[in-house]
Amino acid sequence: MARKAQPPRTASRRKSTPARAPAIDTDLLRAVAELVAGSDLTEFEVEKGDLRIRAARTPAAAVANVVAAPAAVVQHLQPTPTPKPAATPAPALAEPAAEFVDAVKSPMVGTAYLRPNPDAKPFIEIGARVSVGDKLLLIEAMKTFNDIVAPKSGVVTAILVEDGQPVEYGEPLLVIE
Amino acid sequence: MARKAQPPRTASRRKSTPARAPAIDTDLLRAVAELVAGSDLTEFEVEKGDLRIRAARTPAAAVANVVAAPAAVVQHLQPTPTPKPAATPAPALAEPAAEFVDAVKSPMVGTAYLRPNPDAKPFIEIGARVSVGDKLLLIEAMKTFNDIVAPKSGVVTAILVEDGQPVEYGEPLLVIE
Amino acid sequence: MFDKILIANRGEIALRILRAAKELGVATVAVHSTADADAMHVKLADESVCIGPAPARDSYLNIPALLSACEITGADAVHPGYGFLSENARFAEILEEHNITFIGPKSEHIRLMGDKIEAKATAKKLGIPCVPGSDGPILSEKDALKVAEKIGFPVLVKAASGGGGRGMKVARDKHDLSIAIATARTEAKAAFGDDTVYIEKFLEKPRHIEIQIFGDGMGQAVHLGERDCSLQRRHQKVWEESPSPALNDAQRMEIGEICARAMRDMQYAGAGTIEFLYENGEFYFIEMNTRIQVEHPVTESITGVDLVCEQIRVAAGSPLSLRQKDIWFYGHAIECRVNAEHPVSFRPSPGRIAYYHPPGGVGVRVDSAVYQGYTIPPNYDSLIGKLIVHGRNRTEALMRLRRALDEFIVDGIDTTLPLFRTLVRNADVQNGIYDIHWLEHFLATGGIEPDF
Amino acid sequence: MFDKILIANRGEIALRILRAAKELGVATVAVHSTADADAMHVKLADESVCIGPAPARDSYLNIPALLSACEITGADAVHPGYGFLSENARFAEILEEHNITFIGPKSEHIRLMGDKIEAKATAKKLGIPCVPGSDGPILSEKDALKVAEKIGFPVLVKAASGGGGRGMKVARDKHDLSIAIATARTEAKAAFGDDTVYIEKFLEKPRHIEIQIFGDGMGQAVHLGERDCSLQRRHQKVWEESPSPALNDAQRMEIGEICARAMRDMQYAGAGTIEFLYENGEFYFIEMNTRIQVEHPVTESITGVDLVCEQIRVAAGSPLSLRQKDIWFYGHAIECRVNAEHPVSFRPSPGRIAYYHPPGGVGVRVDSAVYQGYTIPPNYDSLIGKLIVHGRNRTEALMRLRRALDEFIVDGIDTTLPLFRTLVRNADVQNGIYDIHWLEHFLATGGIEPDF
Repeated sequence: MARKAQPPRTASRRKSTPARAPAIDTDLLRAVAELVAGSDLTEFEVEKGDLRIRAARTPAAAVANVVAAPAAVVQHLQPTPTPKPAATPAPALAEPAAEFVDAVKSPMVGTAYLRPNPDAKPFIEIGARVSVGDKLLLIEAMKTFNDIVAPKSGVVTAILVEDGQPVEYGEPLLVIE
Repeated sequence: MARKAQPPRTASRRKSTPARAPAIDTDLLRAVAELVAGSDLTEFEVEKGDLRIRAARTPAAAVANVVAAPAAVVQHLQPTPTPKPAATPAPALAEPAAEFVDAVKSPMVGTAYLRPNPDAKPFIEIGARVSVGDKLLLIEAMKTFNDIVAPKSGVVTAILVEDGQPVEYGEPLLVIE
Repeated sequence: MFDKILIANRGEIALRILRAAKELGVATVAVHSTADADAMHVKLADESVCIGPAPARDSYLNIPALLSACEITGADAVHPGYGFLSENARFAEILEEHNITFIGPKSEHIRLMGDKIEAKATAKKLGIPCVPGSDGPILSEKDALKVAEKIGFPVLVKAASGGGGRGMKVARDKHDLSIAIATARTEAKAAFGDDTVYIEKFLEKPRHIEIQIFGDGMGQAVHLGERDCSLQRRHQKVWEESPSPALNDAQRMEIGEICARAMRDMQYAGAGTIEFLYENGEFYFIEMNTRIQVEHPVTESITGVDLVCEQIRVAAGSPLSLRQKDIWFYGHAIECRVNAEHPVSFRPSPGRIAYYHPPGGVGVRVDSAVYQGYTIPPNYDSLIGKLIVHGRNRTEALMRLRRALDEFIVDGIDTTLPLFRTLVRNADVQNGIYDIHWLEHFLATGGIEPDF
Repeated sequence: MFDKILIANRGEIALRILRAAKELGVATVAVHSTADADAMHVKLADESVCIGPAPARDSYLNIPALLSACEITGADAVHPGYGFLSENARFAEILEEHNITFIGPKSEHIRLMGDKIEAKATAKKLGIPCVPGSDGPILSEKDALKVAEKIGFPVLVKAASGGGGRGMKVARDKHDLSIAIATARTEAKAAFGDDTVYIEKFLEKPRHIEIQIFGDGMGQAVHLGERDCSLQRRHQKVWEESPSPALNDAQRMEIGEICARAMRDMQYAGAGTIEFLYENGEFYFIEMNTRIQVEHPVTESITGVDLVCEQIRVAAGSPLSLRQKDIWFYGHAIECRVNAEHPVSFRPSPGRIAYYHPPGGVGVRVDSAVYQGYTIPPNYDSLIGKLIVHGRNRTEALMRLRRALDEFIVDGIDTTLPLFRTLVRNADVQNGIYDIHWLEHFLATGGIEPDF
């Protein structure tokens, strides 16, 4: 396994999602996506313990100013991995989220919900066209549900959180293009 | 004063000559000489406490494979400087002696003498022509005077130690070209 | 014991708390602002949550965000460290309402000691020696003069809500007094929204000596000796040591026992520090801090007690792990607070640490959350690490400090290391002859070489 | 006190000596081979002298070069560290002839304890418990059998000049015995040029327990408790701790006092270690090391005594700074020897350290001469640092060790950190149930994850 000189190897221990839920480590996902999107790879696979991530893409022709096709990401995750010592080098991927500069970001810490209630349909789906002010999802914080609305009009090209997923401040939620 | 990231700043505290003699720090001299010789500088000056070093050179024309004119080095040194804490950044100059690959080096730790006895003339002087086996200087170690002889024939172009100067193993003594 | 502790702080104290939790086998949650995403404790924690943008009021002081972070991670306890919300009674109460343990004293004690006048009245009632002065707020100038004449000039006019030296004025005679009261009121109103002031005897050349106490909340309490924090710059402690060069064993045990008894009476829970001015053999209560202090490692070094572990244990309902008779004081410890500041101008120096090499070896402890390549953000205080040395006696500790300071390398930014290299070689410091004004006077004479 | 100490060693012990000298205010001379020009102690020393090329026999073992270095620098004392010339009686004598103090015991004591048979005879005479066996060299097979039958099989045939496990053979019965003697003689002849062998009782599952002693050379001597160094690989200590999980206070004080008394009788000077095998409540003398040991920080941690400073003080003619009644043992300390080796294959891994971050915080000491960017030369041993933790009890020390190991980062080379991360989580280690064979058996089962 490649060593990374810095930041300290212990960085690998970071996980931003709580241990009690079999949640998706979105940082890692994003990092893998970025890795593949920014490369010549057509396929990429990471496996560690219970976790396996595979990313694949159709190579775009090498034309200047053409946006690369978004990378498709598949993730399998079993319930909470056993804690490992800090120094265990997990897949070491630095600087996540940098590529989602245009994403709608969470204005608070809380739990994201994609539906008004568990039985209802999601507010939005990928491909949906939204207008400024449209309700996109809810974030629950301190027993209060806060509406997250569209800051611009466009098409939803990616939803980066799952229903019921805990989110940090500044965490990318979805992309409107 | 410029900081150097590594090796630790404390490196500056190293002095290879003993504190009891007002000896010349030849490492420093050489380093300054090298700095100037390998640069576009025509003049360079270092001052720290009692020590002042000034080096100047006549710029050689920029012709490939022409050896730069040797840098002239002047040094003034008062008796032993007061010990300073390790972190005091003295003129920080790395990797001395690397340029004297062809110099005659000391095969042992000891004290170098340029004359057979204090009243005699030196064995050699700059510009002297020497043959293989000619006596160049003496190194006293454990009360024994060891002859240092010329490993090749040529002209002595530099004498890098003073009479009575302590020398380390591998320290350049003089240059025969 | 708790399952998971959320660390509601940043910097070296966040790492300190993380280390204690790890040593107790408790899982940790680091919360951080966007400016602290690369912090060492964030990297080392079991989980981390970004709680807001760089300004502290939107992140480290943001109670709803902290509660949400507890909620999404399932943390069952919060350690507030020092500063930020560590002495916010409301925060402690809100956590309690959410069934999350606040690792600290009862909220009523935080509130009580947070009010300077209430705190002094309580201290007095508990038998802790106080600076003579008005027993409460000064209501009129006449009233003020009566008090001042009784305790004798010079006197100090202080804002009830003040702190950090603001809202404090010295009056040397009757004439000064009315000006001092008016100025203090104006300053206090502007800074704290409260113009209540009171009067105290002014001490000319006191030392700052504080007593570390620890209570179980059920009537057991011990003291862990004193710390001498007289070397201060702008009311900020710079160098702390224990034992104080000014006290003998009898004095130490006497004031210590007074404090411990007071804490027993209060049924105080957790770590606390009772701060005194000390002059001519007398102690004068200043305030009580109801939290862990920056300088706690000094006490840990001479007692062998891990104060942060003890805070966690007591908050989890365990009894104190020690009785007064088991606490001894061995040797001498000194702490230097190394700041990312220019050593002469004290201008903050945030930025990237190009090379970092902490000292090691016998008797040397470094509490620092920085590492090579880390960028110190400009948003918070400038403390980058604490160097703590321990020796068998004060001389050994001083010599050890000197050699450790000479090994310590932090390149790429300015630090106050040259200040400490100067102080450790100063005769007054070596002789322990200093008061709370000494350092300011010394700095005014300009004896620090920035590259030392 | 000395004016200037020349440090005749390299690596972490050279830095350890330098630190002690600095704390005593004594100037230092670092000597080094060409391979060690960038060593940390060379950078930190007041003066440095290159004494020869990389091979140790031409530099660190080169007595004329060391003497010349003393001469040109004016050093008036030499600290030999451990290894190299530290137990070379001739070197001590030569220094004495040149009016340079050897910081160590009298040369006659070095010589006495350097000969295994002489050492054992002396120990016996001084009342130190020894392994039953032949009282001297075995002269014939018949002689050998008589001894073996008296002490009972199994027995161990050992070369008088042996060391590091070479020239040692176990005989489980009469038949084995003659083979063992012949093999040991052949090996010893080849390795040490001396085929003298002797016989001892073979212990099946002993622990390695050693007593740290200190004498003033004039009949005063103290002991500083024991170290349990049973966790060994190929006769190299890997993990050392004090107190031993196997001893109680009465046993500790009894064996300690036996050793201290012996040293008083010998008029031993300086630091020394008396090594024992320990089985079924009995101690059996192995050898005495007449120098500072790698694992001395364990003793420093629980006693608060700086052993290297004490060596220098005593060599300079000062009396011991402590009496037996002033020495107490507080808490528990553990040392891990971190090597630049692959944690599974133990293949040495010299090279450049790309990132280095030592652990910090309460109760953690790191003795290491490496730094980020340093290149470990391939010419010497692979020890790159010692991590020593101290806690109020063994559990606290183990938890602290675990958290410190998890913080320790050495990138760019292989290290044995993963081995220690595994050991600290092992139930036998946690319970203190191990003997000198435990680690070899454990390693044979292949439980180490190289990336742990």
